[in-house]
Amino acid sequence: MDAIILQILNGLDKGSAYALIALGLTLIFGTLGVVNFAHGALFMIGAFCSVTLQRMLSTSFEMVDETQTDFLGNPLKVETPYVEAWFGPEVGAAIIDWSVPLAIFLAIPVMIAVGFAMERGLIKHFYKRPHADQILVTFGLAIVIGEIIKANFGANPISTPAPEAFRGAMDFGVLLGFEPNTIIYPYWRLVYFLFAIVIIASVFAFLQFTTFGMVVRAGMADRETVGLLGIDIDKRFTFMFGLAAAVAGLAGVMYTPILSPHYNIGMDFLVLSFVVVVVGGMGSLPGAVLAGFVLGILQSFASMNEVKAILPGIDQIIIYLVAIIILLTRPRGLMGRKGVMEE
Amino acid sequence: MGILEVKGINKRFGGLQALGDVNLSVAENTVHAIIGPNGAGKSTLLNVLVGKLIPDSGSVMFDGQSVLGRQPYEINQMGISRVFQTPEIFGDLTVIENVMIPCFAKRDGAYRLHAWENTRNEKAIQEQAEAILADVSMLDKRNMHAASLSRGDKRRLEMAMCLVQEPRLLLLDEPTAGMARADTNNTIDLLKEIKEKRDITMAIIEHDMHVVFSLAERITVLAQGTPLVEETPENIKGHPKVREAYLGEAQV
Amino acid sequence: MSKSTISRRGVLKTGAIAGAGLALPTYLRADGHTGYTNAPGDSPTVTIGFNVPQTGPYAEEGLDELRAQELAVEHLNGEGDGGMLNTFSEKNLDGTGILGKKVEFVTGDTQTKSDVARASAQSMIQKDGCIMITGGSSSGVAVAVQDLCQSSGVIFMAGLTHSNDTTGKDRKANGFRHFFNGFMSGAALGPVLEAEYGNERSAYHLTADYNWGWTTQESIQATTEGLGWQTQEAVLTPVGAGDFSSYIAPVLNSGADTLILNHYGGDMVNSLTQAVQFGLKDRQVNGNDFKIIVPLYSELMAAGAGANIQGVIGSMNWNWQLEDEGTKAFVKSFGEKYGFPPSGAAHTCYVQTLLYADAVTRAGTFNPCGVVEALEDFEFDGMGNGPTTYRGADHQCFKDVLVVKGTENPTNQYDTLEIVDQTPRSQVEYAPDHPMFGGAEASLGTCNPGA
Amino acid sequence: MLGLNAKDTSLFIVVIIMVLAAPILLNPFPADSALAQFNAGYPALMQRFLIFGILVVGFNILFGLTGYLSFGHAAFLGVGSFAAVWMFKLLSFNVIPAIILSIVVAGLFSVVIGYVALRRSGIYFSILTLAFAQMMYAIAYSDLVGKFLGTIITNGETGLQVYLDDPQILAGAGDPRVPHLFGLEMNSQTVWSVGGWEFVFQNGYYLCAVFMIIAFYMSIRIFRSPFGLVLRSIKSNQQRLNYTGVSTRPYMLTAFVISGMYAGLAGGLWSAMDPLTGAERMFWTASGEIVIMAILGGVGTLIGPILGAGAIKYMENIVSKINDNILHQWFAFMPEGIENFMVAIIHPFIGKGWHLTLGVVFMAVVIYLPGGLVELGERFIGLFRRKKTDNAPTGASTKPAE
Repeated sequence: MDAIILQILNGLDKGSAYALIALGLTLIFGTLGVVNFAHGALFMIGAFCSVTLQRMLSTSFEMVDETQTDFLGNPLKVETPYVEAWFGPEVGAAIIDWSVPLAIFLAIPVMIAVGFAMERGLIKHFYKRPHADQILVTFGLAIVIGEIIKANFGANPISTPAPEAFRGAMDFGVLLGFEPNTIIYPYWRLVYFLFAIVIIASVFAFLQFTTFGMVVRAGMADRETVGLLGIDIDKRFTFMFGLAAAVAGLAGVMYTPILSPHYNIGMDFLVLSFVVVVVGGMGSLPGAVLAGFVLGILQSFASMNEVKAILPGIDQIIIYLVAIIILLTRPRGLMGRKGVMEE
Repeated sequence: MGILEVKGINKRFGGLQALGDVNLSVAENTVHAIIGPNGAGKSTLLNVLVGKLIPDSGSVMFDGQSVLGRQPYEINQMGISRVFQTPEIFGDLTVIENVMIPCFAKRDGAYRLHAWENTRNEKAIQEQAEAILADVSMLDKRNMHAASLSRGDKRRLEMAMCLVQEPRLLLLDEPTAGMARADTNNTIDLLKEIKEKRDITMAIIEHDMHVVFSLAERITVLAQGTPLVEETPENIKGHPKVREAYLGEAQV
Repeated sequence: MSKSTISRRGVLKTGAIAGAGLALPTYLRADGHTGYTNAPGDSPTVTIGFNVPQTGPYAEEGLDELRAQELAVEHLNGEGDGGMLNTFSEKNLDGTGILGKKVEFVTGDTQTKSDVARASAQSMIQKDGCIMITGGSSSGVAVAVQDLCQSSGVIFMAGLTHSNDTTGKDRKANGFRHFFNGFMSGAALGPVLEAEYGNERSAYHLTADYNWGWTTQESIQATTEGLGWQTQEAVLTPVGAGDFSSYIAPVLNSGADTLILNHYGGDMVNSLTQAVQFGLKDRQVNGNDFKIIVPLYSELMAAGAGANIQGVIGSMNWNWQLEDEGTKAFVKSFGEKYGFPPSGAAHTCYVQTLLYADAVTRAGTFNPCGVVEALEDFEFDGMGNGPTTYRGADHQCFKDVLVVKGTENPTNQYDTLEIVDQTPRSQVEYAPDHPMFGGAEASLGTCNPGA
Repeated sequence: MLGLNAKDTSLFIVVIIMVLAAPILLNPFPADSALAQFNAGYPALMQRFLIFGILVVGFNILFGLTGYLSFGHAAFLGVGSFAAVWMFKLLSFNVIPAIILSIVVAGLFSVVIGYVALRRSGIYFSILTLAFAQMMYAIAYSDLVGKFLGTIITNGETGLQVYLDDPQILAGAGDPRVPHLFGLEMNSQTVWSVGGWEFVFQNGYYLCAVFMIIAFYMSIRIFRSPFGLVLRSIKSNQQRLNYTGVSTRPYMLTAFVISGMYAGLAGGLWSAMDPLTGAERMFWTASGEIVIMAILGGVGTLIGPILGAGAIKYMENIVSKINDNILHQWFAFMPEGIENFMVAIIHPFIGKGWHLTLGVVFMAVVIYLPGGLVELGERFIGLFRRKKTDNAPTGASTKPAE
């Protein structure tokens, strides 16, 4: 029982990342009708916002300390971050320590700007072109973004720890009446899960309760009719692209303590997130979220030793297996509307 | 006994009765129009005839064989061709290639792995295709890209693609929808010409009364999913039931 | 052609050679008359190939290997301070290249993909005329390139490759490995684990699901079971899984008190980071403090995992903090040239290049069969690992193995690992026909000089 | 000739000449000149030009004609390679049974996968093929089937290779220990030296050349056949085709299987040239590379796939080797400041940065040049011709032929 609860928790956490990426992907597909293979790259840009902020905050000046020597026997150059010099060592260290959550404030403007630039500069020329062309050009873009990241940050994973306060794990089992120490769950993963819920809820609330959101939803349902009403739907859709980019980016920012970012995580997440979108149903926002969590949990269960004992290697292929089964038996996905993308 | 016999077709979508007990008989070598106001079930009926929809009950017999449960390509192979509301052609291919494909389909059936022959060496098919293009006066455009044709020419091309298969029944789904008057008249002339040149049965689903009365020999009026009357055009014009249910309402 | 602005010099040269070519005789040659592949003949230079990952997940390691290899070439050609040439027990290399021929090199990118690595090595052999290939940062690539060098008739001096298979069931006469292997890791860790953690432990393995992971787990498991430890469970994890939480969570209540991560590179960084997040390091099980072990460490992984490696034990081939003369000389040349200490991957590639040069010199020929003979059962010292033997039976180097631990209180950014112990060579030796190394069937074959 | 019209015949002859004379054409620079690094005429690379050429020519029959974008085509390449190496292990190093089996096995796999994946179209088809390929990759990479059966099938990440103790039941005592065609060793070669030039003629390359020529000829035949016409009409308007009496699915499946068998042939040849095969050539990015090759060369054209495969493999093997030292040599004639500036500008795009070049070029092609290199060539020729006609005072009709 405790093992199952643990795996559900793990699945929810993995699922939050999938759901956030798939949510953005679906927003883009639903509003703009564009299949964005560069969405994983947006997640990665978000993750590297964390790295960038961490580096910015750690920017240091050098002082030669004659009393110590470096590895070659020369006097040691001691590096002191500017923030520690300005705010005192303790406050400065705390600021650096909190660089991942702080990176949210960097990521939001950066991601919206990236989203705008992508939509205005590239995607808008592809609205009328076939889905295959959209896949191809965004696939090319994903390669380019990955390479730029690599040129600047190298190929190695970069350690971006969570703030000290969240580094431990909590005894989740006690809350449910288990023995102490049976269900341990890292604080940061709980933070991530709650963060994902907040973001998902905000996106839905935004679409549900603002006029802007209503227009966008109407546009998703029937673009032409809304266009006939004299509403400039294009401008709003550009903004939606920025929003989708920001959602993916925030998912990336907060995921860095769980997964040290490197230049290829965009591609790693890309295939997965597409599977999630397809399983959820192309163009269905609740479907994307549901499928994200369902696949996360399924993947966690498939990794259990008891399951792997019966079907070795099932954890490696479960996602694809589910995608194939869903596509064949229910092509519109869990919650997709009939007819979308069925061609 | 008509070539197409529709008996007791019912089709529901959720709570909506789209077709209710539809009976229809299309006699060979006639032009039979099916008219009715919007939402009368015309498109649903057409989709049943071409195999896209399966009715809840009833039967559709074409020349003594049931078409229900068959794929569109099988129904075509039985001898039913279809013209769409907006012309459906192969935009990326040339005009002559557009017409050759139905020729191959007619000759080779639904599938044949003829991957080794050269299309250019298929003289018989070429001649057939050229002949039909000449019939619709498009021979001079034979090497044009189909996508670059005018809308009227696209319609002609689509007709040619259907006619070249020498179908025993040609289904036309609002062939003049959205057309300017001049184009509509051209289409009517084209259809008349076709009718004069060959023995063919046509079933036209149409909104435009001008087209219907110019072409049809028999007319079935559909309202709320049920056939109201079936008559000759002359009798339809003055028919009180039709006036009440359809013409009066539509102010035509 | 004459309008080309790419390189005037090149054009001039091309023109001159083209002119000369008209006067030269034309001849056809089938291979088989030169004695061996890419024989340098009377050319004043000899070319070797540095085939390392420059893109892909191990690019950083590859680039560090490349730095060390370039340094080795400098030293062979008599530039720089000579590095380990001064501490090497053999004194045949005098800075005049190899056998009087200046050493030139070409580089290639393996992308850590066997197919690409083989394509790159083929280009080095067929196009650039390389006589030896060295480098690489994964066992799959090492096995693939070694096989290629065997069939092409050149020498392969493996870079970082830790799988038993490289000198086990996939051993080849033309291939040599200086780096240690999974079995040696296990054997070296044994005494330290016993001393630090006792004999009553229960281990839980997470193993990357590919050949290196399998052989490493097998080796470590044999060692720990030899100590009396139980093996609670051994779970295979997909390579590049990213989130290992669903594999780590079951460890919590499995009753195991030791987690062994048979992961490398990004997988290790992620699984270790996540294991620490799950509080494993702070746990108490069966009255023991929970411990994590990483069989194979590298400096770059240590940097990626940050503070999470503190106190975590693992093994290494070599570390720049060693105190012997060879290490000091190498760290000095490397550090002065590049500004930071070399990694273990860099060290093994540097040493391999020098060892090759020395073997050629002793053999008096570049002929691979001569080199193989010179390297087999060759004993040397002064290369940072103490007295070392290249065993003739499987072309594996035998030397002391380092056991290291993540530094608890790092003093600078390179101070990530500290040396716990140096397990003597006698402890890590095994028979060439050991079952983990392909058993009796494993065979080097015969050396292939190619053409 | 051979059932081709004049235009296709001349294209075919050009391809034959290019393929047969490649060892000379691709080595335009003398072996010890500064430009020799741009030579691509060494056997390993030329083999790959042809192997990937065959692969992409086959992929083009699927994607180019029908428009169905498979993102998992590399799986068939991998399956073919594994089949061939197994033939080497079990029978002998003779390449003929190996290549035959790799075509057959890849064909069987594509029948099964195609049958399932073709139940959907558009992006769903792409995702289905991607999912299948990734599953096959995972199975091969960790040798899940082998583990299940308690034996070795793919030998995991290290790759499958031939060992001295493999059965090789058909191998004679005197047979070469490398892949051979009835005793003719694939890797033996003849070097022709003319002045500073060295041209290498290798047996293996010419085996690939024969298959390339056959594969290309078959591709022309398919393109020009009624079957090819139907495939093109699937891309154009599947609905119309259905109502024209054509059952699209068997046509699609045939195209899928043909293109899978091309991939199997490529895989078999690859193993015949280089008898060690691993799972990584099945990874989805490898499939993406096939797509890139097809697009770059000109999708739906006859010659495009060969050009695309050649361009990518050239970049991968030649451009990736240009490093900063070489750049400095090129710009050595400039003042030092400008030299360093030029090197700094070009640096990110060459050597280890060649993937960036690839991404940028690929995007540019998708955006500006949907017809790829073939379209570029046509435009170039068109430009040339128009200038000519503009100059011509008679002003003959400039209306294009089609």
